[in-house]
Amino acid sequence: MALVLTQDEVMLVDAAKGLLSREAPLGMFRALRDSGDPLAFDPALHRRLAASGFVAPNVAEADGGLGLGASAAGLIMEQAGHVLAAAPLLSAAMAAGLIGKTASKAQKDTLLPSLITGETTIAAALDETARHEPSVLATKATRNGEGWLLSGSKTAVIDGFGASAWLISAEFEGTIALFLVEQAAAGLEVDKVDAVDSRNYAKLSLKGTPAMRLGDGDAGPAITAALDLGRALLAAELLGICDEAFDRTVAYLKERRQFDRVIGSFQALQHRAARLYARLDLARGVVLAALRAIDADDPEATWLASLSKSVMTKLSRDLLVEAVQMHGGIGVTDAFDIGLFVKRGRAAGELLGDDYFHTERLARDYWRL
Amino acid sequence: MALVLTQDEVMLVDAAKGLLSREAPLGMFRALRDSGDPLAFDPALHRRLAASGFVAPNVAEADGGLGLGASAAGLIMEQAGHVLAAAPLLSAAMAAGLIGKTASKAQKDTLLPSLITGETTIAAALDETARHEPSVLATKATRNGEGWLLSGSKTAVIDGFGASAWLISAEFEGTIALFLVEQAAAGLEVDKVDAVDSRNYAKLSLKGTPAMRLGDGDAGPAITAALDLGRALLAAELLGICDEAFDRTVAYLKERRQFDRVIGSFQALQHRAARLYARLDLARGVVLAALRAIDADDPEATWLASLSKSVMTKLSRDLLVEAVQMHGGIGVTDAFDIGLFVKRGRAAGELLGDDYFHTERLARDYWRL
Amino acid sequence: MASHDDDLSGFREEVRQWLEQNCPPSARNVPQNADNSFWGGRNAVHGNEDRKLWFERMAQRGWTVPSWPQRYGGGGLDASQARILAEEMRRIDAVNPLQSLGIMMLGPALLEFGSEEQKLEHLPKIARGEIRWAQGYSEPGAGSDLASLQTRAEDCGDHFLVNGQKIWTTYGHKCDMIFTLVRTDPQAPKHQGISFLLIDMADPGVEARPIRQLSGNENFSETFFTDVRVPKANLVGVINRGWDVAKYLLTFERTTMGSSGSGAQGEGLDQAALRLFGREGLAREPGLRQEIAEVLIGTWSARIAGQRLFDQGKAGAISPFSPSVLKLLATELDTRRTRAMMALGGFDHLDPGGSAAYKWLDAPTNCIAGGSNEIQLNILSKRALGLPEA
Amino acid sequence: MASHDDDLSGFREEVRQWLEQNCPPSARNVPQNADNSFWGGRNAVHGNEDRKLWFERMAQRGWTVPSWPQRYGGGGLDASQARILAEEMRRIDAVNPLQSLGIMMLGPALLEFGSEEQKLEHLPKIARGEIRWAQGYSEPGAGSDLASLQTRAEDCGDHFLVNGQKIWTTYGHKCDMIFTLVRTDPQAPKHQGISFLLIDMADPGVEARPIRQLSGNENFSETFFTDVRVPKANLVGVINRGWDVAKYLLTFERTTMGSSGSGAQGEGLDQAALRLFGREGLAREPGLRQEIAEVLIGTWSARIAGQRLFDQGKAGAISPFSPSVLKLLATELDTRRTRAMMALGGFDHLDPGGSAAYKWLDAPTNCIAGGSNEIQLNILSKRALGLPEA
Repeated sequence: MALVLTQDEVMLVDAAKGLLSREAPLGMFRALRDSGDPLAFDPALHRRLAASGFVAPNVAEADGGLGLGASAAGLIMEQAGHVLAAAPLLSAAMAAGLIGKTASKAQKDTLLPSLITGETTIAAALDETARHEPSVLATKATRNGEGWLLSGSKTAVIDGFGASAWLISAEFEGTIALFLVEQAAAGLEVDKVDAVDSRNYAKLSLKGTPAMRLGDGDAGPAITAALDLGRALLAAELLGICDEAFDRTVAYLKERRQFDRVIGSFQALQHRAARLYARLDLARGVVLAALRAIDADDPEATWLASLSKSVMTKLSRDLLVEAVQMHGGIGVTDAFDIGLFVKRGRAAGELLGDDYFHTERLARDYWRL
Repeated sequence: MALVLTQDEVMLVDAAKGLLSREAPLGMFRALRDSGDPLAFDPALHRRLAASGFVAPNVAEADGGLGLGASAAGLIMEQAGHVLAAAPLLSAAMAAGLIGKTASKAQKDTLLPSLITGETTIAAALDETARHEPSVLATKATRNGEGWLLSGSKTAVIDGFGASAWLISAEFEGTIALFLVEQAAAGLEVDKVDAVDSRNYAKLSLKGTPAMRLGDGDAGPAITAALDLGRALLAAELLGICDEAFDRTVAYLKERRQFDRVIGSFQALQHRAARLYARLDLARGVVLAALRAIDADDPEATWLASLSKSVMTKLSRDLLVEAVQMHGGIGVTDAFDIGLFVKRGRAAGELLGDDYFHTERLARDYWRL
Repeated sequence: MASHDDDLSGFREEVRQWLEQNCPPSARNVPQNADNSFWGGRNAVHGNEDRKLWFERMAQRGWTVPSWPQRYGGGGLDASQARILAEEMRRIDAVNPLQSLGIMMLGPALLEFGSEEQKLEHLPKIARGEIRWAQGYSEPGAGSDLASLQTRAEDCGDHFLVNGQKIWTTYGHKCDMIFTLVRTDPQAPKHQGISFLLIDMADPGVEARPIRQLSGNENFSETFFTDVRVPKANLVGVINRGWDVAKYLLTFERTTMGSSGSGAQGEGLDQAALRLFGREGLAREPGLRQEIAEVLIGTWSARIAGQRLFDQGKAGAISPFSPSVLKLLATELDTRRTRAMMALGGFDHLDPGGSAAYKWLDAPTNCIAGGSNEIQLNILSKRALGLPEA
Repeated sequence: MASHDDDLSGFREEVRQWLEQNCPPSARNVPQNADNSFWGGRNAVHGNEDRKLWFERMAQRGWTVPSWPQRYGGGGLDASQARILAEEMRRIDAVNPLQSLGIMMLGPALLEFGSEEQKLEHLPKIARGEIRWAQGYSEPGAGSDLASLQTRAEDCGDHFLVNGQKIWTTYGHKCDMIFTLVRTDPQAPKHQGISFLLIDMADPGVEARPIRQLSGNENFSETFFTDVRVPKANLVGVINRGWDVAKYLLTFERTTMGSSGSGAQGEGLDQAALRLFGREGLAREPGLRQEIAEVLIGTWSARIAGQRLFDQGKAGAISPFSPSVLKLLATELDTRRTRAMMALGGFDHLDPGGSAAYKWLDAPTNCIAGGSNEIQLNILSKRALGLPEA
């Protein structure tokens, strides 16, 4: 598909922007953060987003969803990035992807409807190392009559605290399988993890925890696809974060006066801002290309997902440092909003692999190392 | 020793600067290049430099030299960098180091006096790979009665074309040994290699070539020391090249007018120039520290040599690109001198290992990988 | 939609067959660089007879300039068709039949600003490779500040009398005619006294002297005008409004420079890394390997940007700042790519006759030409971001 | 030479013995950071009894300020002796007995610009940790453009009446007195109407409100002055010539910031890489490994620069631009180092209570404080390079 937005997509973006700016302005996130709410998101907001079709829009029409794919999910994430909306959108889209690709019809019918309405939240628990490295999989599944038992631990579980259920990767008799663990499951310990971006993360500990297996084949490809979806969505969110931080910075450059001039008239700052503009412009195409490729089941999708995550992680790191620097002293105060973007940008860059990880993934894949 | 120049060193620098600017102004190098002279340096200039004590000043006093060490050799190289003086100073200093550390008294007495006077030139032939990697040593030595025969090949031999003799590393019965091969030796083929910097380089091919062994022990440490000396001296030359290219660029910024202003009044260019100034200032200390450490037989010398080569290669690459860019169109013409610095800078950066090589060498050494 | 797509697939089939039959083997798999290109002109030199035939067949169909109107010697193709032709040519690695600044630069300017007479006079000659055009913009004192140019065209009734000097005239010493910016009103504010004039380089008083670059190449000339008489008919657009034409053309030039960098010609850095290092060697030098990987990431990103620009073009949604963005990033990336290629080959790549050194020495030129990258940054900060003058 | 060296080695021996006997174990191997430091002041808090004893013993010898004259409470050491003391303290990892802006900033200013009365009044109290000093420079509208400050001190005969607001007062809410720049002549050109004034923060009308930073720390305050009466004796240097004092002090601040970054406090990036990755892991992520190696190269280079600065100082050959160079490079390097440390720990280092996140969030502050890095670049381009104003 073309690397421009369709009419439908433009309308979707407008709708998302409108709803988010009304229902989830930046101040809401700050208030949520300051409240110390352990859930770190507002379930009511999540349901309102769901009511507009913004939660897991990638569920296939055949499975009762909107079938709008990764592109729609990404465009919504991008808008969420602008206001730092704290809602479990990423986990919902990843769960939708995992369930869609692995689950039986009956399982889909049980899980997807309430996911789409925002009544339930399902978190993917795939990581076991502090630095993202999905090839590490020590969690094991064993048969237990008709069911399964899981043992192991997971970290960096996005939206994982207080979730209704978790999708957990585990090794079963030499293949990678995917399991669903419910909230009340025995032997399950869920620990909330604090992070600089004040979002919802958990670590899981599983000790003979009863689980339901999704589907029955090798879940490896579905997990890779879900990770790639998550990466492209995080890239889209980072794009929104960077756009917003950049726009705020340019506005500040036009307003702040020093040496009897607005500081935006200083050419050294102008050229630095112009470079960021150019890199943002390039990155915008990369993110859209990744989303499009996922929707087209393009074999290059996995490669483009890494490219988008690599490019956006690096750009966000550089851009957000510049945003702080150009704001000067005010930029490093907690009271000023730019720091909230810096913190979320760092975390979103880290999750599911940073630029170092993805550059290396691209290099290994490209050179078949 | 302190990281400031001594009174004697200040006088040495002044003398070198004076002689070089009189006897080897930049135009001389250009004329030499345009003449296509295969030797690529002027033996008469080399002997004049020698007459002032500028050739191999690192030969020990006990061996009939000035005993001024790497520091003096480096300060002279730095001044040579300013005018791109094409003289076999680097090879002479490296040969002096190798001979000084390995040769017998008799060998020293034969080789060093004419090296110091510039009557002979002796080139170190240590590299066998296009990208510097001294651990690769395929050249082999075998006994031949009282003497030795060498077989193998060498590349990137600095000042190697038309040299009086070559110092050649070879493996002999499991140890690394150093040999001297004379100009007329049988089975020796010396090919001149053209390079962008129009300096003197050769490739050697050895097929049962008679050679004299220097000393009789393991020459490995002496070779590493000579490479480190060469690296620090190249770093010093790069410092001179960068200083000169930078000064010319700053002068051009003050002179060239566009948009009714001298372009040096544009803040974007000012800040870029200021960054280069800062990096040059830092690098100056690093280069001097490496030279001082070599002279002090400091165990950190090898490490500081790599640091200086890494820092200067990277800085020269960035600085020389900026020098061209700030000169605009005139900067990319062959008729304008800045390009001569660009070409020599590239070659000097490449020789004996670039920043990638040395960063990796530092990392492996530091982390004991 | 479907029926247009059907048309297109029919068109593709037709193009494919025609190319199979008409593109001779020796016009395929030719490294596409300036030296191998056919540039046309009064002293045209063809690579060989087959390539001459290939050029003539393509010119016959108007496919040297596929999207120009047929009445001006073009192929009359729409954007989708032109793209298919380009794709099919790339598929069989057919050499570009005709390369020229006439096609890339002057043609678009005449189509936008020229009179019907001028179009009929000049465009077919460009399409048929009869005239090789040079571009005369920069002057020794007018580089980044192009509008400060001083070459003067004096109104002498039926002709202009031109005096002055241009520099950085691409292949000026090999060209037949030159489109220039000249000052026609020295009193007016500097952007408002400039006109766009076509000058025959065979006319008395025109002299082009080649400039030798760092790479040893002579891709540019200095061009001197001494009392050159230029017919009034050679004025393109409105007198004293030549800056409008120049701005339009500079955008074209940027787009071209922005896209040429993204697909490196010849062996890519990626392949060279494998050839020179091997798979194991890539692990031995992590720093250089990372640099190469980052250059590849830049290259892929730039390719996507090219695709996006094409899609935006089809959708009529091109940002006016894309040319500056692409020119800036692509030329810098190219510099970085050629540097990495130099490092990869170590001592061997210092060879001044080799392609690595050649490309490395030529790369900085594009960061300066076509409006220096500082000018692009000025454009972006002033126009895209609205940041104020000092 | 030899006899001076002998003296020094005797001094070193003496220092070593004294430290062995007088530095209690719990004053050793203490991570040297702001929280662990003893800052003195009217509400001084010691880490523990041993460290209190250590401070008192050092203050007794004047070694809280080893190179100040003894008559002002200092140790009277020359540069070589002071360096030996510092080396010996480092050898046994002794904690700094007293940290303060009085030592780092005000002391040098008073030694240079203060009257004998002012020196005798204030320096001993600094040396003995009795008064904790704050620095009041920046204002909300006067950051990079410091000289545009608006806090006003009106001459009221025997005292000044001060009104205005300062911001970025380091630990202002924990300090006893503040040295400030105030405007004493609103009519004069902006650099010429500023004076350097000492104000007691316990005086009526002074209020300091802490500012919360990104890291959650409160290292700074806003400081408000409302009709504060300040004795004339508290004016340092000449009235309306306070800018000279400010410039002198800013240079000190830069040097301090330039050297503090080069020796990272706590576990180094290099060690963390080994601990978190292991030797094998370093090969698995070449990009991050290369970044760490480059940061290490920067760190080593900065350390050498510190050594060089010291040697230049001894030789009386310090470049006036070194403070700007070091401030610029060290603070940027610090930002880069903390970013690499964040990446190294991945998800675990996102912990807002951990030292990695804390340092990462604090690092940008130093690129802005002490004259933003843009101001340093201006200084270098204008003064070191002589590039002209626009």
